[in-house]
Amino acid sequence: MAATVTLGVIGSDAHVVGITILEQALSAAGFEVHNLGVQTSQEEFAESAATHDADAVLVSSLYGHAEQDCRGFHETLQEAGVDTVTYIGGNLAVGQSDFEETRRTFRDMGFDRVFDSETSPEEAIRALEMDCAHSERDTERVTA
Amino acid sequence: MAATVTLGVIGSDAHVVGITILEQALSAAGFEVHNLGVQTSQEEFAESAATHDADAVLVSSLYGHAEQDCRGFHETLQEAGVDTVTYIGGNLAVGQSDFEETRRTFRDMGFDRVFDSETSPEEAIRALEMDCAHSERDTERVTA
Amino acid sequence: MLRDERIPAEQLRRIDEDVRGNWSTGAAVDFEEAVEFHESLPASKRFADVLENADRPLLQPRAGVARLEEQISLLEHLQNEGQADLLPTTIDSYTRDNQYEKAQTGLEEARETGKAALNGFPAVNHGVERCRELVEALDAPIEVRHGTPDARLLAAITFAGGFQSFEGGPISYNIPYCKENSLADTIEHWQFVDRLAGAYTERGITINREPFGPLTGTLVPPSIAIAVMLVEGKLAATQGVRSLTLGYGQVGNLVQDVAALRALKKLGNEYLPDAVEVTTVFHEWMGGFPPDEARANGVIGLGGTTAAIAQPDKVITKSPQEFQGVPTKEANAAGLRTTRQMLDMVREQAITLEGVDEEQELIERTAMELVDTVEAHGDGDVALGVVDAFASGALDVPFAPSDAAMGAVLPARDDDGRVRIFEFAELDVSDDIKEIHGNFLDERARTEGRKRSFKMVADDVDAISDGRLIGRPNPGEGRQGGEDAGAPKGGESRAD
Amino acid sequence: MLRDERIPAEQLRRIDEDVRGNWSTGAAVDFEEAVEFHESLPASKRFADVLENADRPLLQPRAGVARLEEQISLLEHLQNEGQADLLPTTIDSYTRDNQYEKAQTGLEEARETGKAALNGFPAVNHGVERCRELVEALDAPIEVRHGTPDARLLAAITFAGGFQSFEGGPISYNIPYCKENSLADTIEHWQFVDRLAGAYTERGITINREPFGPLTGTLVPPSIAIAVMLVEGKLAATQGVRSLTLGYGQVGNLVQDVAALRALKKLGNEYLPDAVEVTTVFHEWMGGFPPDEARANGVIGLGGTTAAIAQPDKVITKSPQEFQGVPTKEANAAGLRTTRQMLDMVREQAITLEGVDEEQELIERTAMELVDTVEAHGDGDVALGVVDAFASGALDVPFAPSDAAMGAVLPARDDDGRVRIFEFAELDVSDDIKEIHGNFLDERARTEGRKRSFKMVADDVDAISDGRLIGRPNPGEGRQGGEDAGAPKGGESRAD
Repeated sequence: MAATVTLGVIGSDAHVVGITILEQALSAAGFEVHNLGVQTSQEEFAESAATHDADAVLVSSLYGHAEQDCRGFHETLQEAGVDTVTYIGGNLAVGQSDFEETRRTFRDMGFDRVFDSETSPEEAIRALEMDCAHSERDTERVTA
Repeated sequence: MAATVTLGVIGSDAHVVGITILEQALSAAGFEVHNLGVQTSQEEFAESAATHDADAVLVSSLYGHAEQDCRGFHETLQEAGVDTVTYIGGNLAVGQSDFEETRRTFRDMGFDRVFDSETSPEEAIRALEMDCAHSERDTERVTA
Repeated sequence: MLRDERIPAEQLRRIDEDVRGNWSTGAAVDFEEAVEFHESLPASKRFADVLENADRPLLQPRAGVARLEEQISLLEHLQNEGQADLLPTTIDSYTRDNQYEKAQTGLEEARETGKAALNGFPAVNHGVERCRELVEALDAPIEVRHGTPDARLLAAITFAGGFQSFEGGPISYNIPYCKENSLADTIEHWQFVDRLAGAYTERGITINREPFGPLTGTLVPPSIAIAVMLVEGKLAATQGVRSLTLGYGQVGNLVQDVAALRALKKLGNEYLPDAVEVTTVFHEWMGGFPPDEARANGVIGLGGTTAAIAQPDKVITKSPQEFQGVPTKEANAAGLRTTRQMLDMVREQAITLEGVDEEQELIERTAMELVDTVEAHGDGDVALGVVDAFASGALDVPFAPSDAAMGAVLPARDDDGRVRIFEFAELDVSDDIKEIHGNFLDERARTEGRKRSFKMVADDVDAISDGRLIGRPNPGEGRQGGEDAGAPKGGESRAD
Repeated sequence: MLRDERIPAEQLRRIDEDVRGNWSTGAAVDFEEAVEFHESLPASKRFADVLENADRPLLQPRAGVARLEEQISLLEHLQNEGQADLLPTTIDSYTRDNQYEKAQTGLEEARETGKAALNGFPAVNHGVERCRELVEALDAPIEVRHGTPDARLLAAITFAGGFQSFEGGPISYNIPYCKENSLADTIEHWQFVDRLAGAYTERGITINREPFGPLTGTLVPPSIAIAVMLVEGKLAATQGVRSLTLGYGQVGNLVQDVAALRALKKLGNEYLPDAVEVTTVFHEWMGGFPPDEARANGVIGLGGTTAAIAQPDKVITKSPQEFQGVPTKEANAAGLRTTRQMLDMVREQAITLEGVDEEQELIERTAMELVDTVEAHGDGDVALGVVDAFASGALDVPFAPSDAAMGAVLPARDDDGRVRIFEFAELDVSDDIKEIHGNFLDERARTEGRKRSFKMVADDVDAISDGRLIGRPNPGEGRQGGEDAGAPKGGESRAD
């Protein structure tokens, strides 16, 4: 069974190139992809993930306001009954701050993996394959 | 009668382009030109001017050491019996100092005219035509 | 109902009054009085005349700050130290979203604190009189540059304020700039803008209009960009616009860029009504810049070279600080001077590149197929055709954030670095054109020893900011690292 | 008596001992031990191998300071931050004049005060061991660049010191650099240098030799530069040099520069013995630079474009601070990166310029006529022929300060900006070539509505530093002034 991924650029951010390339890469790698595009609200992420029973939610942000846009993100997912793996990637902070610090911030907010803007689609795919295979196995075990 | 001009780059300076162009311009304007080329000593200027009975001596310097190279220049000319109009032009001081100050310095050293590196050959020719015509008239009057 | 037809006088008046009611400064707009103001301006500020009569490409930067005095001194710097031929006034983001109250707050904050609370000049909030102060303070003509899907009030105020050139259009300021605006709405809004420009034009005040050619700014195939320019030009001409500057964003391949600029000018003249004076504008590289001013100067230099060979009517310059966002005024002027030096050294050389004619032919044929599909989708009506062709993907723009476009077409460079179409999706071009593109991309795939894949697309998007043109899988033949290593990539850029 | 013949072993030894006695550090030179040192160096420091096996143009800056530690850190910066492929060590002026005592004073002063008391690295004073420390400290191969008419001791010490590339030659380091040295003397001195390089080469240590192509650096007609390169190459080959990098300085016209670099490579391969591996080096613009870093970046960008199209084996880069003299290490690295960016964006584009073949044919024909006249003047002996041809003006270099040359030939640009010969003086080329040049210059004169005159020459010398290529009488069609106004012109530049 192909894993299902919900994808989008959060907030008022209109950077579409990265997410387009990611969508192509995920589709080519066999994922079922729901790309919400740019300027996606927290609620839209939650609704799509719930509707399509997503295995992972991938959030992209490139304009530097990710922290603000993601406040309460995991609560919004929970309220919609979504409890998937969550990733975030991009230019997550304004300025050239230390990325390890940025990573901690977003891990503390509940994201399972945090990527910088240098991350290739392949790295994201490898991570998804690991995390989703794992969760699928879990699922299988539970339903077995 | 065509005025005679002695021309050269003083000191250890090897910048030849400006003086080559000046030589061409003076010849085209009808002057008799003796171009001593680069790296010309004070003595060589004096000797040439004396030998050819020059009406003017034009000194060029582009490497910034003109003041040093020209110390005692007019005494050297006098010793050789040369008492012509003298011009100096080029990059006469290292750095972006005020050109009026530089001009005063070289006027005080005895040069009749002082030009910056922006000066066109035409300006030098106009000045020469004025100064040499004048000195020729003087000569005529005296010999009359 | 949406049609490509001229807005009737009565309807124009009604919309105008309506629109001017959206913000207090709208009340000061008086068409007759504005015409008089324009007539009082010297010839040197008549944008269309200056542009259309130039004997060499004119240079124009981008620049906009919140306060009037600041904007004047910024433009003075670009005019005097940058030797810009044409000046810009870039509008802030709040105004682009028609959020005039937020713009007002930002403007007041900027006035109180002196800080940059807005990323551009809020011309609506400044109003007619202060726009005129700006126009009067500078020697060169000034264009309004923005990115506003609904620019009706902005146009009403800036036209009355003395500006004689206005960037944008219903496709080019919708598809690359926003997500949810419908094309039918933006076409109607821009019909008003163009009709207003037409009304001034009929009174002898030519308002130059400039569709935004670079679109998403990221590897847009020239044929797509040109098709959009032609269609937008047509919509504007219908409303009475008589001075159109069609745009094109550099892709970085000399032959393709020269061919595209020629195709743009040729098709513009052929496709648009004879009454329209067509000029072209070349945008220096709109994609991601290297995070290094020295390397950025190389990118700008290539823009200058291209402009010198292609000789567009206008060049929009970039600055060496492009990577970090808004440049200092010094860096902005430096970008102008680097471009000027290159342009003036190369433009008299009469350089002819082999292969331009073939590339131009391919671009023209593809662009006209796309224009034809638009007309077919609208049953001969371009306005209807645009909406429908975009909805179906028959016309599409790569990396388009807008829901009004499929955004499914994908570009990749071929082995010479020319931008080809890797994924046509529903793009309505003939099979032989698809085959040509496919063959070019196969050639590259063979050179690189890999299959054609979206990976090429991803690699190409980052290539120039990484220091090369083509996203080869093994760029590291040479020495790598150095100052750039570890710095963030500049792969994505914001349009305008 | 002077002949183009290999120096016999006995004579070589005698001169060598003699020359090494000129300064104390000469005593430490031991040929056998030096061969061993070279053998110990890794492949990445074998200059000829690295250059001859590169698959793209390699970049090299100019740089030299007095102290060893300073020179190491300067070169490390250019290697790491500038991503230079090949490194330089530029020698100071006192050493160029063989004034080792003055160089010693300068070096000691630099060591004591930390100030820049010398304008380069006094390699003779540093001696063999410290040269080796330098070679060992860097990863890339290093060339000795100087301007020394009598470079025998410098060669003996730097070859023993581990350097495997050495710029200069009897014509190219005499005619543009000094006034009174006789050509017969400099040929004899360089025969020694080349023979020494040959001796290392025979032991498996290839010493790369690089005649200085730009000559006076000011509008040198390509045919003249190429003729000098061929003749110097021939003299070096006779002494056993097997790796020759022939040089050419950018004139700024793309077609002519590409044609000249191709002609240089082709004639080099045809004229020089098969045993010689011929490579080419392209010098970015050696004339006056604009007094403005932004504009200088435009000039550097054009150099990068030219290199990308012509694909020489090596490029010597300029810095944006060229106008003010010696650049900071940061500016030097910036010039490298601007060139690199341009080169890597353009070199895969497979650009073909129309008209290159015709221009190349003209350059080749003229250059070979000049080589033929040299051989004729020497009755088949190139060494004798060089002296005589220069004395008579049959071979001549514009703006040559040396008394050994007539210096009467004058260049001017034609209507496309290509460098033509305005005044042939005694230059021995056939009438039909003179007519071709004359016609091109007449075409320009017609365009400018003035007679051909030396005024064109003067205007052309200043043109690039004034922001254009061709010295038109009315450059001010466009906006002028701004930051450049009032700043001194950079019309004249010093070679190397």
